[in-house]
Amino acid sequence: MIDKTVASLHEAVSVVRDGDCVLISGFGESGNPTELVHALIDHGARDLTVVNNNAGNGNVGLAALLESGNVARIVCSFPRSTASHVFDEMYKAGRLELEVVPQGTLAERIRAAGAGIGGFYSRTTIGTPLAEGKQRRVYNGEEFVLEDPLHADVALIKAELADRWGNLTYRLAARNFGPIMCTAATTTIVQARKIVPLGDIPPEAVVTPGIFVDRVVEVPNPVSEREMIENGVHYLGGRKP
Amino acid sequence: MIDKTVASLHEAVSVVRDGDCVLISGFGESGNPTELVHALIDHGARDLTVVNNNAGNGNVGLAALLESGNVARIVCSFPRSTASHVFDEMYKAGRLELEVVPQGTLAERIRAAGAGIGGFYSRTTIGTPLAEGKQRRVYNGEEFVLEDPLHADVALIKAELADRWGNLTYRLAARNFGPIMCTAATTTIVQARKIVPLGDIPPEAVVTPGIFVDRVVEVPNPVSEREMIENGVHYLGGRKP
Amino acid sequence: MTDKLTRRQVAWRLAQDIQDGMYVNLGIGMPELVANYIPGDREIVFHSENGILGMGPEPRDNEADYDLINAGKKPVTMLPGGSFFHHADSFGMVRGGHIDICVLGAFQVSSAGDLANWSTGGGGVPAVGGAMDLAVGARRVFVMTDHNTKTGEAKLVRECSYPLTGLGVVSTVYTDLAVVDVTDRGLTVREKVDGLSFDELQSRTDAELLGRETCGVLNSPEVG
Amino acid sequence: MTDKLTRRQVAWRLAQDIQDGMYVNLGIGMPELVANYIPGDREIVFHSENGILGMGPEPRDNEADYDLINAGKKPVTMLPGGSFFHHADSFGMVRGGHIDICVLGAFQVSSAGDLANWSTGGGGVPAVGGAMDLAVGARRVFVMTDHNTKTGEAKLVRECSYPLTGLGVVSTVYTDLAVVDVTDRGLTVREKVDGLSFDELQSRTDAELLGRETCGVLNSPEVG
Repeated sequence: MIDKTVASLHEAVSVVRDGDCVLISGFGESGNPTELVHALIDHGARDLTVVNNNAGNGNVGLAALLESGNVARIVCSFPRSTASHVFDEMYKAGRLELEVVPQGTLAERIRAAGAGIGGFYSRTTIGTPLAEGKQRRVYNGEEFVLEDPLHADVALIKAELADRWGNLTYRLAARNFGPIMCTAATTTIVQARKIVPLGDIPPEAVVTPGIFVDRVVEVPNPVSEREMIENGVHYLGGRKP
Repeated sequence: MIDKTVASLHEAVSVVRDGDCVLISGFGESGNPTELVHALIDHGARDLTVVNNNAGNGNVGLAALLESGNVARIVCSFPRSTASHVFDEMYKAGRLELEVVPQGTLAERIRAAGAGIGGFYSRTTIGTPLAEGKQRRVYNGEEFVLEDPLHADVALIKAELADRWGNLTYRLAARNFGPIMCTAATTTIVQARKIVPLGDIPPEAVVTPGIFVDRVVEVPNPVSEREMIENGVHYLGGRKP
Repeated sequence: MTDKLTRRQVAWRLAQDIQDGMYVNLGIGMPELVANYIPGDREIVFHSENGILGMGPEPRDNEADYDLINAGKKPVTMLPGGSFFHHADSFGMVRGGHIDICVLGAFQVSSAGDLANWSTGGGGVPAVGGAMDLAVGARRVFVMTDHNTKTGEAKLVRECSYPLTGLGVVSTVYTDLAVVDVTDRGLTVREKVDGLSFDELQSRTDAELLGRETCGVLNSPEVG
Repeated sequence: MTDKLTRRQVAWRLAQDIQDGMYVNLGIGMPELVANYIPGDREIVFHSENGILGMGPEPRDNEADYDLINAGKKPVTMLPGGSFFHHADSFGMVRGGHIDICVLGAFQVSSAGDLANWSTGGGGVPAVGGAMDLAVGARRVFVMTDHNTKTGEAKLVRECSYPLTGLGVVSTVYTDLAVVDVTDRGLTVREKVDGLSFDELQSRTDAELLGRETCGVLNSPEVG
């Protein structure tokens, strides 16, 4: 029998190892797997590469993961924000390697990894400093640059509904990076607001088929990073339970 | 106001011109826009390139379009079937040019065209005659071949529900090539079983966003090619109304 | 000193050039104002690159849902006919040429339509977001900007000195002084504010301006 | 003459090697038989490349729905937990290495695991379908085939003479005479039918066979 549900956040992230590349879903406040990220801090794997559209806010979630010192490198499209002080300080202090990738290229590189594509050509970055050193192709009179797939060891994903096969739906625009990140990691770990019986999600409504998912943990009332930041929460990490 | 609905099949396909490349959705019996294909025969545009997974069955739909003599070239993955006699005879007589593309490569080339990708690398065909002449890339120790996007002038698509913005859903596995073909054509023409009021399709349930769709015609009771073939129907084409 | 347009007036003027039925992406910040001034008889579908088509107006305060935000991470609403999709599909729309108009801000626009809007090239944290994708992907890129920087420097320049976002991508620039089209011959003034001479406009501009004989008056009503 | 297995017995034997929880694609034709012989305590998710995960058994005649067909274009049913997706996503699953096992037929399999199953190289209409995608994409390719052609020619060969479907892609071959693993050293017999000597099996095989000392008995019950 297939049962991808696990009982605890701790168990869910226990597979993460030192040196892993970790995809983290979310855009702004929507779709961040904050509980999984906090569990990863507690788990303590070090020397991580993390991939997210941004670089964290306040001192919670991804920002807290950076602050834990367990991240060596971050790949993102837009690390700056009004509350990205953790990233800003670490980057300026040279304690964090940064790879800036245009948002669409980032998404397509993740999708390519999941779909067995060994590179693709995009017009994005042509004429810009970010195209330097990239292989070119002219097709149909237009110039393109070669981009590599972005494979990961682990993906941490926030979803709305899940079932024991790992089928997922997402809430509103919280879908963002979730479906593609699920496909691109060796182990995909999901926190879902609700785990429903198999068959409750109609086959037409499944957004991420369970084939891309390895572990699902139910987090019925996920925290709001925005509210935590407003309330001055500083996640320092707990101990392994 | 946006209203992509058109009143007749004839009006829907009137945009097709001689020499166009036409994507036709469907796989086996599911998802074939048979009424649109018949309207295209009546419309009479010549020297077409058609793209479909297969090459038609019996003397209806795509097979009838081939038989009309209006197709110069077909791109597909599997032209052979027990009822592909129209294709078989024309191909053997040298009256039809054939490009055989592996099914996954065909799908990905269509998707690439819609997504602004100027080529991608795939391991599919490595070591086979279909890789001959293709540019290579070694990535991560594995060999890949370069595949081009497959752009089209027109796509003929069968959907289940549509609204006036062109948002679409598909029925069961009839989804197959529909969503990607909608993205890859200059003009996407859809026959939907039912046109519903705007807002009836929940935003999470939209499979093809209307941005990819240009014309929608309602065909409430689409024919079954299988039943037509069983009944010996031979579509010879009518006149323009 | 000639009256410049307010930012809201620039947004109003730009909005008049968005035709009924278009798919439009509004960049973060000043471009977001454009949504307020679409003529009432036009139905526009707004795209947000995080995965939304059919965005409606801001929600009332107590109805904000932070799973429904735009690219600027502000709460929005959905219109009937809207849809959600993932990031790869969303940027497929962008790169694939399905977005009719993208409105972006700019540090500099060159005579050839080159756009620089993501970095002033100094130190600091590099951050690009979706600007480069939108710049190459949208069928037309409208730039909305002050004509000059706060310190008086020209933003319409012969060559961009800042790192580029995209090469030859800009169609039209809407400033507080003029509407300027990027044409094969260079920057052509379509409209300028009343009372501003062509020479004065040129003096505020580094790039050579064309259209001295043909340009009209840039009218924009008082808008709130 | 030793008793060969029936096709159903080969399907049964292969089915025993599919582990609980695996994602499996069954090729068109003979491989489809495998679904009937999965041990009852194993939950397998069947993939069909036209865009289905979670296929169930054939429908009863009056319940066939031709919008719900498998890659062989035959009506199927859906199990709870199934899902639909488009062709690019479906082959993304395939190429991306998400399918645990694909079962294919073959004209020839070489000592190196090369597979030829789409063309005998003569005239006729070329047709490839999804075989090349499945061959390179599935984590393991199981081949299900008669050991010899109807005219007695070997299908396990030193080098394929027919055009290849994939290079070094086959993991294991299940024939009516033997189960043969493709290993770094070559084709290694894991099991052969009772009463068939290793020499007899080798004489029916073009490729050199290994495993003379270690191979076991290929048992498959009478199955209907």
